Amino acid sequence: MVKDLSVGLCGLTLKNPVIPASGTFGFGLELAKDMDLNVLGGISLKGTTREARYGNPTPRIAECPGGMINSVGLQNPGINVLVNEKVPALRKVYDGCIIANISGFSLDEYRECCAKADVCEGIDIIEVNISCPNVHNGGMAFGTSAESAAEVTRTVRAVCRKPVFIKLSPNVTDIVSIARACEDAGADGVTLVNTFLGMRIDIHRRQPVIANKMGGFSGQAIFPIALRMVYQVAHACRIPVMGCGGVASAADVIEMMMAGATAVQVGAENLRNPFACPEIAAALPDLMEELNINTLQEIIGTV
Amino acid sequence: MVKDLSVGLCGLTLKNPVIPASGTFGFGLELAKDMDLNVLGGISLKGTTREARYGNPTPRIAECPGGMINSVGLQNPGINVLVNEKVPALRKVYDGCIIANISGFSLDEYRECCAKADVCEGIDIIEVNISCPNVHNGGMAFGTSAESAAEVTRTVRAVCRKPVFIKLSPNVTDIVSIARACEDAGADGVTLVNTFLGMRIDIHRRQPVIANKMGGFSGQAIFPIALRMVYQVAHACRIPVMGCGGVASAADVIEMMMAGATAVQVGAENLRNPFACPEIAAALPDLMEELNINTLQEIIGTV
Amino acid sequence: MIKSRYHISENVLIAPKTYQLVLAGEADVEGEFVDIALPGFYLRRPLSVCDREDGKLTVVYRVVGEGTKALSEMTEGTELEVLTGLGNGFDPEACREEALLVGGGLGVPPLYLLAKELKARGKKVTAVLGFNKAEEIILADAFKAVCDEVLISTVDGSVGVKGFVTDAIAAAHPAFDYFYTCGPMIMMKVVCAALEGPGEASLEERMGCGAGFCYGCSIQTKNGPRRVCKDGPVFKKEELLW
Amino acid sequence: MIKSRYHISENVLIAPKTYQLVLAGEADVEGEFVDIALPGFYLRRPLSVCDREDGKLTVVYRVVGEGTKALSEMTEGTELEVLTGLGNGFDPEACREEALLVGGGLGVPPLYLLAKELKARGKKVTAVLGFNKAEEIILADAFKAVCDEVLISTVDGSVGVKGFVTDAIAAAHPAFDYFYTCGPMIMMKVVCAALEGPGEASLEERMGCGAGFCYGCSIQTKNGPRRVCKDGPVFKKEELLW
Ligand SMILES: Cc1cc2nc3c(=O)[nH]c(=O)nc-3n(C[C@H](O)[C@H](O)[C@H](O)COP(=O)(O)OP(=O)(O)OC[C@H]3O[C@@H](n4cnc5c(N)ncnc54)[C@H](O)[C@@H]3O)c2cc1C
Ligand SMILES: Cc1cc2nc3c(=O)[nH]c(=O)nc-3n(C[C@H](O)[C@H](O)[C@H](O)COP(=O)(O)OP(=O)(O)OC[C@H]3O[C@@H](n4cnc5c(N)ncnc54)[C@H](O)[C@@H]3O)c2cc1C
Ligand SMILES: Cc1cc2nc3c(=O)[nH]c(=O)nc-3n(C[C@H](O)[C@H](O)[C@H](O)COP(=O)(O)O)c2cc1C
Ligand SMILES: Cc1cc2nc3c(=O)[nH]c(=O)nc-3n(C[C@H](O)[C@H](O)[C@H](O)COP(=O)(O)O)c2cc1C
Ligand code: FES
Ligand code: FES
Repeated sequence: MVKDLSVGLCGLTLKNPVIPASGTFGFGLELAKDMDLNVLGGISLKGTTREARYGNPTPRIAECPGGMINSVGLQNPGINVLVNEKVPALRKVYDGCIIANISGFSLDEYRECCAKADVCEGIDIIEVNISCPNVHNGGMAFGTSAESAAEVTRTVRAVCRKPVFIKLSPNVTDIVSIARACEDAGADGVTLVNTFLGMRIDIHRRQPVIANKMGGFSGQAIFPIALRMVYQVAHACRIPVMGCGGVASAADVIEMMMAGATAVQVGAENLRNPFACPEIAAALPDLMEELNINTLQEIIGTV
Repeated sequence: MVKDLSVGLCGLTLKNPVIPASGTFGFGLELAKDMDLNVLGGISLKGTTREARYGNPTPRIAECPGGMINSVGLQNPGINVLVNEKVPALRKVYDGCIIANISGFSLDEYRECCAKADVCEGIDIIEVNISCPNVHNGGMAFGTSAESAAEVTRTVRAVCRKPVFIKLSPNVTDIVSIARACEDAGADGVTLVNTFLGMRIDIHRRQPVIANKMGGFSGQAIFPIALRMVYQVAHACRIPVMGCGGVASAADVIEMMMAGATAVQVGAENLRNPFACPEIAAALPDLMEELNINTLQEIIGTV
Repeated sequence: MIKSRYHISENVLIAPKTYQLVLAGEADVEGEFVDIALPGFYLRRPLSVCDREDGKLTVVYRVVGEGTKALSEMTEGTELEVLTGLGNGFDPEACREEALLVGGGLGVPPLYLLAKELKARGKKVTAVLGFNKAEEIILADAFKAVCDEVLISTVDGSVGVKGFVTDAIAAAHPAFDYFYTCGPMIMMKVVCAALEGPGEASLEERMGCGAGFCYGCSIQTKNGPRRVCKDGPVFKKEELLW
Repeated sequence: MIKSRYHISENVLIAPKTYQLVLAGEADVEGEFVDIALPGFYLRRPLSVCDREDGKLTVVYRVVGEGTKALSEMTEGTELEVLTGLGNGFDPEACREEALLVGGGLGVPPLYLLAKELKARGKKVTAVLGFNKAEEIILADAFKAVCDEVLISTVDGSVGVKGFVTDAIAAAHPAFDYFYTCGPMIMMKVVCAALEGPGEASLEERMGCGAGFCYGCSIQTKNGPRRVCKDGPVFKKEELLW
């Protein structure tokens, strides 16, 4: 029997729920020669700020059991290059859902960047990262209280006609109250989760592995925590959830969807296997057959 | 060269920093026939409440990549059995540091249990668990705000002459503010961290794996987050920290200590390898040699 | 409890998705089950001992998930770290003269070692082994070589009595003064209810440590909470609350 | 970039803690380095290609941590999943007539393939290879078989010029119109400063993806940020800020 992998997300139809997560797939273009991007339901682009940024000093990467820490620090060419060069170039080779991921250090920056993304033709969804733990005085502060999360949401909501997803930080006591605050402030959906603040020490050199001391921890290791947060938020809010955190297989995608995710993002797994997303998308039909699932849409939030 | 593994903790001297974490080593007695307990610096006993508890329904265990979820739910025979039977029996075969781990559902319960532990001869340190995520209206509430954490600390401090460690939950936005509140309220030290709230779904049965839906996630997977919290708290507070979370090797012990831990607890690793703690303690001298460390005390918080 | 390394000396398919694994290593060790560390999996996998001699342990397992799948792909010579000496098994001394063994599916293998122990003590042993269908039948010849009588039931009637083990028992009315059962929970519950007289059943529960100190596998019994891994997995019928 | 499976056809100790690994699989593939997935480790391990022919890839690696230790314990026949076609290597076309290759320690192996490529283009090739001491010398004979001249320096003076590669260069004054260097960062920095004229150096950085899309390995250059894995690892001397 032919399997229906498509899911509906804020009026858009994704051909499947598999989306490389922001920062782990560049601007898509970097991988266009290596795979057929069109097997992907969506692509969340590298986090973008108003000005171009080099990011943090290296080492920016630390290996951990079952995961990794990154402290890329939002290296990006700035919003103008995104909307004028990157997105148009990607749109030429990719027909799926393009998600712009926007970061900012002030409400003004969020407003300006989102407004530019909103009028950029190729962009389908605007994902607002209020959670990146790498930048001092940056995203972290916005994402860790319900009030400031709502403030960012209201600010960008006012300048966008496209669907706005707020991407939340898991480094919080009560993820549900923050998601609810975003929903009440007009978010069309939430993406959860971003990375956990983590650290490793090189015991030979007696120094942190990461030049910036700490960074964002993610990968398979965080899956059970991310899944729990997706479950909690999906059962407490009415807006759709993009699940993210530790997804590494088609089974993980199904598990996230049963917990309540409408679409599922794959992050660090792309770094250890650049073909992770196409492989996961390709593995879904057989797994659906094994699990007696005909259309993915029907399993969303069934647990 | 002979290595000095001992560490000083609130006036006590531990022969080494390796301590099985509460709930992952029973009351010590369960393993007394299988190993020489006296190679362990300390033993943190199973979490104890005023009344005997059966705990949560089964399944209570779910496997995860690099870790596991437990929802034992504080099964224990009650404080009277602890102080009258378990501790005296353990004291007969064990000469190291005995840590009583106390949980409670009310300030009264914490006060009563800690007071009993304080007058129990065999107990050296009282560890107050304000973080167990398994019990509704239970530990979680106390451990997730600085105010209530301080309240528990003051309550038990008033009835104890022995060193009191408050064991914190990592499911919080700002671990430092909570640790500081405990310090200000008179804690002699903090243990961090307890488990993360996590969840797994059995995609075949379309049900949570754990009968109670969610449970406490721990094991190697959480090490980078636990290490970061130990680092932050050790650098912000003056009281000693017992580091805990994902420790699985002698190298992890050293890394935790460089981050600021005075002693190091090993939790879930005991479940996959009952001999983990003696093996780690035995591996320390060679690793110290490789790293040019003569006394463990000297590396505490050197990063 | 002992932690030691074994190597695979045999790992063969004996029925659909069902493998017989022979581990060679440490000389005869006690224990009802072993707990096997599988590379890449966080927790060990508990498997009941089916047979034990000359420093070899036999277990029979079914592929149900990723862990048993990985195990089934391991070849001869592969080394595995195994905890042995776990669990309290069936008590062959509890039977006076005539024993009834009731096994269902993957509950059949652990009864094999018991059958040998009972025969060594001179008891009369009847085994009732239930399966879904002919192709899933395992160890029938091994039991026949040891027991005084072996009754088979299959749900689809392809071999032996059509139906469940209880149907086979009702039809044959074997004499016994003590019974031993291992299989799906629902089967054991029905068996314990249907059979008069004393007996014992071997339970299964998700485990953490497998060795009695994490309290992950506790069940409520008439005598209070008990750990399946340490106080069991075999419990007396009178103790069980189901 | 290609992901494929190779098997180990050789994995031998050639100097203290230093192994030569030959991987057999996919026919000749491009790329300056390969990225090897090691079971039980989250990230791949990048290793430079030292030689490549007949569907075989040779890399030389030193055991520095857990990953390379695990690799060193793998036996012939073991399968490994490898990403190939990664990185921009040295440019043999940049040299007009006479090339100087300057390698230090584990930076020596990647220059071997370059030496062969330069010779194939008819260039004169001088190699200066620096090591700490005699026992750590690797590939000297291989270079001698290919290059016009090979100079060795050792820090302890046990073989060749006592001191660093720059001491050997200062003593011999080899003629060259372009240089290529690979080795410890500090060595390459000194070489680039000491040698007049154009050249290129192969950098190292902790990597995430190894394939240009995670921006984990970025460095600042005179031309803005560059990814070591994709824009490099070889960069022109003029570009580098050190
Ligand atoms: C005391 C005891 C004896 C057993 N003896 C046998 C035997 O002889 N033959 C046999 O085929 N099976 C036996 N089992 C069941 C066997 O342990 C599981 O089938 C096996 O662990 C499944 O692993 P998996 O990775 O394939 O499945 P997964 O579902 O991927 O495993 C995930 C987790 O759940 C646990 N789990 C899954 N199913 C069970 C189960 N039924 N019981 C306990 N834990 C489970 C696993 O151990 C693992 O921790 C026994 C179980 C117990 C408790
Ligand atoms: C482009 C490139 C080419 C390389 N070529 C070679 C080679 O030909 N021969 C050789 O011996 N080594 C080479 N290296 C270094 C080699 O990758 C590391 O020594 C190796 O990854 C260490 O792994 P480990 O698990 O033993 O060490 P660990 O310290 O346990 O590794 C932990 C993490 O740090 C990373 N890491 C550690 N050291 C380095 C390093 N020096 N550079 C980059 N990442 C590191 C590891 O990849 C891993 O992600 C190269 C590195 C790069 C970037
Ligand atoms: C190298 C790297 C870079 C990232 N950059 C961004 C970013 O720019 N914006 C963002 O919202 N999230 C960023 N993230 C977070 C991921 O999108 C994702 O939320 C997180 O890694 C959890 O998913 P995972 O466990 O699958 O990696 C980054 C993650 C990694 C590993
Ligand atoms: C099975 C199990 C039971 C636990 N019971 C308790 C408990 O009773 N009291 C407590 O403070 N912590 C308890 N914990 C938490 C551990 O002591 C430890 O803080 C946590 O597991 C993190 O360490 P780890 O990653 O090494 O497991 C338990 C953990 C496990 C795995
Ligand atoms: S599994 Fe740990 S007590 Fe039974
Ligand atoms: S390592 Fe990912 S861009 Fe270089």
